[in-house]
Amino acid sequence: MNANVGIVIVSHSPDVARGTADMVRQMVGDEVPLAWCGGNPDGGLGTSVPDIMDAIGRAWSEAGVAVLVDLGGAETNSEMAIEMLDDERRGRVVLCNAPIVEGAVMAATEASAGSTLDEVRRTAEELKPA
Amino acid sequence: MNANVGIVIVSHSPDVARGTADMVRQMVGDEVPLAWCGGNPDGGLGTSVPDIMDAIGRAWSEAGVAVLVDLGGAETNSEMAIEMLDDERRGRVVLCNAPIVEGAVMAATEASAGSTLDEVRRTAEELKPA
Amino acid sequence: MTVDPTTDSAVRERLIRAIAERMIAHADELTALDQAIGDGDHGLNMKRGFEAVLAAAPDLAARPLPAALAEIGKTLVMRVGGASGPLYGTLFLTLGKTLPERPSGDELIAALAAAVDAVKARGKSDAGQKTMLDVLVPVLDDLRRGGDGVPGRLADAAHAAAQATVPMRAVRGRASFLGERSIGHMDPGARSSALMIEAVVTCLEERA
Amino acid sequence: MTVDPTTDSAVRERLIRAIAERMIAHADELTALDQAIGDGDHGLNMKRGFEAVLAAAPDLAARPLPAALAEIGKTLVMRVGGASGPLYGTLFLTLGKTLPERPSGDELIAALAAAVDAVKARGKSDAGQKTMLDVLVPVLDDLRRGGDGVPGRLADAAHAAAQATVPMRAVRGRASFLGERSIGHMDPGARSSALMIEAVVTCLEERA
Ligand SMILES: Nc1ncnc2c1ncn2[C@@H]1O[C@H](COP(=O)(O)OP(=O)(O)O)[C@@H](O)[C@H]1O
Ligand SMILES: Nc1ncnc2c1ncn2[C@@H]1O[C@H](COP(=O)(O)OP(=O)(O)O)[C@@H](O)[C@H]1O
Ligand SMILES: [Mg+2]
Ligand SMILES: [Mg+2]
Ligand SMILES: [Mg+2]
Ligand SMILES: [Mg+2]
Repeated sequence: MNANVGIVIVSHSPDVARGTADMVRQMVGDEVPLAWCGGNPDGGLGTSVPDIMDAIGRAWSEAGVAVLVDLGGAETNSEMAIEMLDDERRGRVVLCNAPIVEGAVMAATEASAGSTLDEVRRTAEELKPA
Repeated sequence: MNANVGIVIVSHSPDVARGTADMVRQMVGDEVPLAWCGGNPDGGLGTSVPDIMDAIGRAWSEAGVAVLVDLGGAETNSEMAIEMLDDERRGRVVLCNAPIVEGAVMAATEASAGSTLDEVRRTAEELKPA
Repeated sequence: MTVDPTTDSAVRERLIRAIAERMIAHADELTALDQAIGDGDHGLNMKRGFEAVLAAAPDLAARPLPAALAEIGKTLVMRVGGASGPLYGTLFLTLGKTLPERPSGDELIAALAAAVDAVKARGKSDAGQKTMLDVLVPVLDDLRRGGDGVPGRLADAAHAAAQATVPMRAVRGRASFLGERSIGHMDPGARSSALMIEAVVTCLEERA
Repeated sequence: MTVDPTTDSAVRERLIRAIAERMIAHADELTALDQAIGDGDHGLNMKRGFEAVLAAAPDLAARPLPAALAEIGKTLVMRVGGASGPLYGTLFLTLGKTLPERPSGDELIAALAAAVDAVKARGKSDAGQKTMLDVLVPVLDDLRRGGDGVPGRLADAAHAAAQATVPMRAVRGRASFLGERSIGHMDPGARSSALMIEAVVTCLEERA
């Protein structure tokens, strides 16, 4: 069991999500539970609530999960997905207000140091829009 | 000839660059010259100066080109690529200090309105790290 | 012939089909609106969601009205794929959670008000921002005012409200990227809301 | 036997090969250092760049020293693929642009100083930030001081300088993501710089 905070990457584009995960993996190796999803339920650009719920499950950590998203719809769908989680998990998932690629790298680097969910979120959000 | 500012997307990951370009295309259609590159000269994660120069050529517009990058190495390589352009083109390419995905969408949307290179850059940089 | 969807599953099924078919029939138009100020997928998104609703229409209609509404909401959340999915999904989910099985007029209004509030919370948005709320909020207000011509009057109010989004500047959703340039186009979500309201009203009136 | 690379193409070729082979031989070590505080590709990057240099060694050596250095710089810029590419590339390009064909000692120092300044400008960085500059800057200072033991002494100075990056906190490049946690590891670019300097010194001394 990995006690580090998990990272979930949610993009409108499956390519962006996969590539971002590759970059994160190269930097932090397997120290951080990591999952990604992207694309609407038909595979086009968009996001999918069940896919997001599933990715959160795959990156699950008792220390919590930080979710990185790209544009508005990904945020709204991720918030919905988080609310639909079990009561017990819901409170341990946070959405980061940070750019997806740069935020994921920052968040994962922070998570790999064993930081708390709140620290991970704050580190990612240092990059948030001015 | 398209008179709108061109957009170049330079990521360590070819997947991120391609997916970002897909998102931009879906939002602005063909109104904006657009090119992407990603990966080191062997195709692994990284960036490549000749690929960046090539992408700038493909997205070339007399109105100039705005370049979006992800992490430090992509920035350094893009600056190098810009310096290696012809004297005549060099002054019309700017690197945006903005997150790659969100910045590219913002920059392209601004460019599609026929804005100047400087306006495009400023719009993308509204998202820059606080 | 009854027109009470709270007691009659056939009426419920007609209503569900009317809404779903309206969305599907107008998919191209909604997509075109979204191409102008968004990413050009609102029609596709609504079609995807409501095709799933349509496929389940008999099953949905077999349930009591609140459960049917909640299930529609869940289907939209799961299937739409755009920001409109959780927004419309939340609207229906909240209606389902709030409506009693045989609501009074006041209870109906209270449930709609709760549902519109839930959409605001979900979208961190409110009327005036060039979204579906610019239809939902004024139509709810009109319903509250009551008097003659309800429900028929509401369809006209909805279309007028959608029309009124044209000069607005978007500050929420994808259209917000356009800033000033979002002005001059109808919001696609406002249009889909107006169509949805019209479908409900027409269906209930036809049988009245 | 001459040891003057400015006049003798065979010396130039030995020198080019010595640098390239040293980088290639230490690729795994450099990658391991970059795994600790970066993205684990510095060895691969240097290997890619210097394999291209090695393949062109006879051609490169056939040119006058400034042209050879500029061409090495261009090859690194084009082939390395990481931040170190334009940084080392700029170092060699600037040496090539600044060195006369038969430089005096002072001209050599001036060219090195110009090259190190160009690296600083390229990286928007300076000594003290846990990068290759933490080797390049003190070694240049040591060379400037002159006196006994140059060039041999410079290799030791370079390794000591690389060692001194261990307690530093990175504020440039990928390692800067790690903040405090970059402390306690040698910077990979500092290590590759020290190895490069050692290769040059050893090659020149061997033949002296
Ligand atoms: N934050 C929000 N609050 C309310 N409505 C919103 C919000 N974001 C988007 N919308 C509505 O959703 C519509 C767009 O839906 P759609 O195109 O399906 O999703 P997406 O924007 O993810 O592509 C908009 O026209 C607007 O009416
Ligand atoms: N801005 C900079 N200024 C000076 N040196 C830098 C800078 N950025 C990175 N470096 C050097 O480059 C080395 C990393 O090179 P490399 O791993 O090949 O590239 P990347 O960081 O793109 O993966 C670092 O160890 C550091 O010495
Ligand atoms: Mg849309
Ligand atoms: Mg969309
Ligand atoms: Mg590296
Ligand atoms: Mg790298």
